[in-house]
Amino acid sequence: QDLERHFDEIIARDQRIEPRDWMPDGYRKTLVRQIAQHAHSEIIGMQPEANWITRAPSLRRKAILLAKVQDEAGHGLYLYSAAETLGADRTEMTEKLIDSRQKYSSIFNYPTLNFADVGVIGWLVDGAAICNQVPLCRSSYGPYARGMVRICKEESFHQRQGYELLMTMMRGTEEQRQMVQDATDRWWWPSLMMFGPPDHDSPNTAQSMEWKIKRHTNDELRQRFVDMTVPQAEALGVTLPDPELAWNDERGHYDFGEIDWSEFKQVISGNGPCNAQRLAHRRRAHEDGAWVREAAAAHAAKHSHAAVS
Amino acid sequence: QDLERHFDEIIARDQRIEPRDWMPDGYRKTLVRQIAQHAHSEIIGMQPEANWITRAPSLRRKAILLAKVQDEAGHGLYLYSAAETLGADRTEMTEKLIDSRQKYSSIFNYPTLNFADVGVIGWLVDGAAICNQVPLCRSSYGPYARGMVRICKEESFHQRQGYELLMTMMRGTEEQRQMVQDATDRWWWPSLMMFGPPDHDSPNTAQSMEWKIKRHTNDELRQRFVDMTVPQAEALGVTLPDPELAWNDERGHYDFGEIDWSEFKQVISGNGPCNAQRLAHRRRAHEDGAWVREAAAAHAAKHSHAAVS
Amino acid sequence: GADLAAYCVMLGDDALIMSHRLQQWCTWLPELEEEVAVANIALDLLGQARLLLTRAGAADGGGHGEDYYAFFRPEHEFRNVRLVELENGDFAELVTRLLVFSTWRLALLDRLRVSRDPVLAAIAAKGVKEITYHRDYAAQWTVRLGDGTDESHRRMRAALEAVWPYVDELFTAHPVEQRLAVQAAEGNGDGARGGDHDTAPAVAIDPGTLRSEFDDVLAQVLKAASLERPEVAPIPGVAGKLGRDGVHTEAMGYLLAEMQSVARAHPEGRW
Amino acid sequence: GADLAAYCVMLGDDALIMSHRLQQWCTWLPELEEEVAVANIALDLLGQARLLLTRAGAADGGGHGEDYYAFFRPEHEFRNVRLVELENGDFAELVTRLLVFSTWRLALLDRLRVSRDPVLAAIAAKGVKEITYHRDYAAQWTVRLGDGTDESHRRMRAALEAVWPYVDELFTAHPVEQRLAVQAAEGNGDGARGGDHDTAPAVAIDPGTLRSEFDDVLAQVLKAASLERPEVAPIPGVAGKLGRDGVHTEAMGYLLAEMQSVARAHPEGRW
Repeated sequence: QDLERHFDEIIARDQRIEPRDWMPDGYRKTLVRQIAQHAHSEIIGMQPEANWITRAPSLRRKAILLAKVQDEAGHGLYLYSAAETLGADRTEMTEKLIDSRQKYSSIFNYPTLNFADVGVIGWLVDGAAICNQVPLCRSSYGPYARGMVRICKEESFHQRQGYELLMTMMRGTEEQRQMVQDATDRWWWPSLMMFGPPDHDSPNTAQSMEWKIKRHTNDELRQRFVDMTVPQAEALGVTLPDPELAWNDERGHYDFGEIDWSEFKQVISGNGPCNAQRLAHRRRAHEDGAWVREAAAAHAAKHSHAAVS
Repeated sequence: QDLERHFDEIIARDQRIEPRDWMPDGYRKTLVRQIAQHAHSEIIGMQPEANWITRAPSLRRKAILLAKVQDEAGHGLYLYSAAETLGADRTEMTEKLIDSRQKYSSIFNYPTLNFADVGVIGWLVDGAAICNQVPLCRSSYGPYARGMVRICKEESFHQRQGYELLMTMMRGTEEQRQMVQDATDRWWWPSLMMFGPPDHDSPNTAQSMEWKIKRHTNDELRQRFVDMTVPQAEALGVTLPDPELAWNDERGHYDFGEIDWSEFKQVISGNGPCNAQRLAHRRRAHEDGAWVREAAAAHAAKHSHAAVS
Repeated sequence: GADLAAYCVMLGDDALIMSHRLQQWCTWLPELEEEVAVANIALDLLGQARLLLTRAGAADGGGHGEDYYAFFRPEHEFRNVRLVELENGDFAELVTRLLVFSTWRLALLDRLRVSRDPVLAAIAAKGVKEITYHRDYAAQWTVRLGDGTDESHRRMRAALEAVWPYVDELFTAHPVEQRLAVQAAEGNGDGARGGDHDTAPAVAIDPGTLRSEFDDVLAQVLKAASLERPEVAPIPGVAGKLGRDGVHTEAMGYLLAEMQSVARAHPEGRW
Repeated sequence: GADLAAYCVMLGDDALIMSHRLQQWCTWLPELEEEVAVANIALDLLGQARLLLTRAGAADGGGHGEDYYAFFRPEHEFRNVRLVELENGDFAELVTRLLVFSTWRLALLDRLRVSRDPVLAAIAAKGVKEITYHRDYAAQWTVRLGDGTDESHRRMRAALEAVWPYVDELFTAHPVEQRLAVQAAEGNGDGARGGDHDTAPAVAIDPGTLRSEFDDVLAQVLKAASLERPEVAPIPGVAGKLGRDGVHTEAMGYLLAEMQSVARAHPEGRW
């Protein structure tokens, strides 16, 4: 109870919980789940973008894209490490991912169908991720909060690069402008779904906010994203695929149309356009690599024996 | 000895030996080896051409090419059947092929590097094959001779189609003309090597001619091919890559330069540009298909049991 | 008009892309007999694609030939169902996909033989003979593999699970199909409700009407093969858009990059 | 001049195509650490390719930028060695190919740091640091896998047998390389035979001079990995023509079709 009071005080004072500190089981479990999901999202999120590395139409864009996908692998590593400070095991988390026992962000269950998707993912998907993640830099759990600082910095960079690609394409040919519009049409609604279900349908939000794992509700963050994005779309010259999108002077926010929550639930529950493909890909990569990991372990074991003897 | 005299008489009278007839062991072995090699050549020969089916630049050419490769599979089937009339077994022959215990025509150990290769293979490689094979229609072994009649007919058709493709390409862009010339440069000398070593270096020719398995020497056939092809190259507008090529009024034939027999020997002995690739491809296809063949056999066995009981 | 052209493109693209996936099997099949048979099926489908895309060009009036459609369209203008573009798997996957595809297409072409468009009707009549053979070929192998070894049975089950999520899309009518499927009745029904006119043929078929025939055939074949229809959810499109809308899978871009590479490198070329 | 441009294209294409094959590994590697490392190597090589192709464009004087070289040349104008274009195998093949490639390229770039072309010298100096890391990475994995499990040892042996036939080509000088490697001595040697002038640097390196260093490094690494140098014959070119002459393997056409597909679909595009 002393421990629990100490924990509560740290939270109340907006200080950080560190790995060695006592924490309630629920806090630990919630965090492990959240960080693991976040790590998985980085790893699965590599796939839709990596899909275009070999076909990037300029060497500069190829380098930018490759570096971005590499950063995502780095973020995954970071986040798995942060989860490990809470007692989770990377191999186990990977197995939970490929057995569908842990989730990843649903946004990556949509296909990338033209090169503008790379830019739109940077603009909208990374943009939404940043809205979600900036508050996490003040998460009460130290390793996660520090990881998020670095991750957010890199994601802002990716977002600007994505937007810049789209700007460039909009100054190109008519076909290129159509590619940007087409990609925007496909990614807009799924991006809004990235903030999760509406508040009235989000049971875990209250506890997470109390623990200061989460700082804003889903709907607050979603509104922030819409308000930020609409002027960017105008500057770009694309139309967001929502006829109800309009500035509301009274609210001081943009109104927007109803999200198709049935689609959201389908994708979350495994029936999106690419769920099966993404998991099969990750599973196959993991299985194909088993002999390599075994060999590395065997070599390390021999080596440490040799060092001891 | 009666049997042997009977056999010799049939050969002398230019009649056909049939599967049920007695024949000397050497005759049988020589024929099996030759027919198996011929069958293997059809099968391996599918690879360099199939390499361009999915990339053929017009649907008409795609259909022509696909039909041609299909014909080659058909020829392979035919020839394996002819070998089976001599007691050989198709599975065994396939295993001998992928274990490098039986050969196939060396010409297929060169890569196909642009779409004009498809035309040049038709023109030169099929052209040379026809020169080699037309006399085989009079082979003393009946099933082989009859098979060759059909095969030669189809190959002439392929040769005309190849030549027609080249003619069309030569009327196209400058780049297309360069493709045709480039392909001609690469395939000319290997085509001349298709007739085998020079007569003074071809130990089996005498016996094969005596048995009327073979009707002309390698050098005779090679000269016939050169004489036939030079005017075709002129009509096409390509240069054959041999500065010594010139009409010899005295001989009534074209003279041509020295073939690089060291290259020939290298390719024959397994060290051509694609030997390893072609065999690995065939081996993998055979191994990948093992479970299918086993399943078909198991199903057939169940089915025949059911019919009996 | 434009609808007829779009419809011919849909059926033509189905055949073209399915043929491409079969072409890729060439030299990789388990037996020479299969090399001959699969090449034959690929050739038949390629032939259907050529006739349909040529018809599309004529109906469209834009003067485009078959090669324009195959080699110079971007991905989002391809209107094939997603089933045909999926990456190749093992031989069980080939057999399963071919069984599904040819059962569906046979039901479709069979009804199109009386299409009000006489060219389409003729193409369908020719196609029915071909696809009947394709379906028999696939059905025979389904039975052999389903009722072969444990290994082949396991592979057939996996193949069914991989292919089945793309089956529902085959029976989802695109607005073009819907319009062409009813237009005859409307066009002819004007005041004339007599027996003959009621059965006047339409240009196209609503694929939804083919489902029960498809289900019956599949049930029969799967039963003979000791296989079961898998319980898997259909794979949705993106915001409801499917292959017929030009929204494909990530496999499609690579397929087209390969198929179009030579033609596009030489846009002025003659072949 | 033209020779310098051609030489930069050769070294640039080696890096570009090797990078492409490593890019294809992205999302398929056995561990996240390897995802980061291999992407890093692919990025380094891509960077080298960009500098070299840009230098080629400047030396050539034709006004071509790096993207022209990558996306708008036909296959026979690519001058990379065939080693880098081969289709990817398993992770052992990646490690083996990278070990061979980086050992060779490190020896090359190390000497090119004093190239008479100052741009090339600067590119080489930067590259040496990068490739040193690549070689270490590959060597470490060679040892781990060679001296890991029976399975990994077997795979490393198979990989060595697959890669080794393309090693000789790395040390075969193309006429352009020969000319640029001696030109300095000739250019400066005119009447002046003093110590300084004899060691005046050339623009290029005759790759034949790198063989013994390569053999030494490989011998050392393979020994530590309990592996042996395989006894396999080199794979010849066509009529003596190799990758440096623009004569490639059948894998190259597919690689370029994919790499160039988007750029060529939008020749007027801005990216």
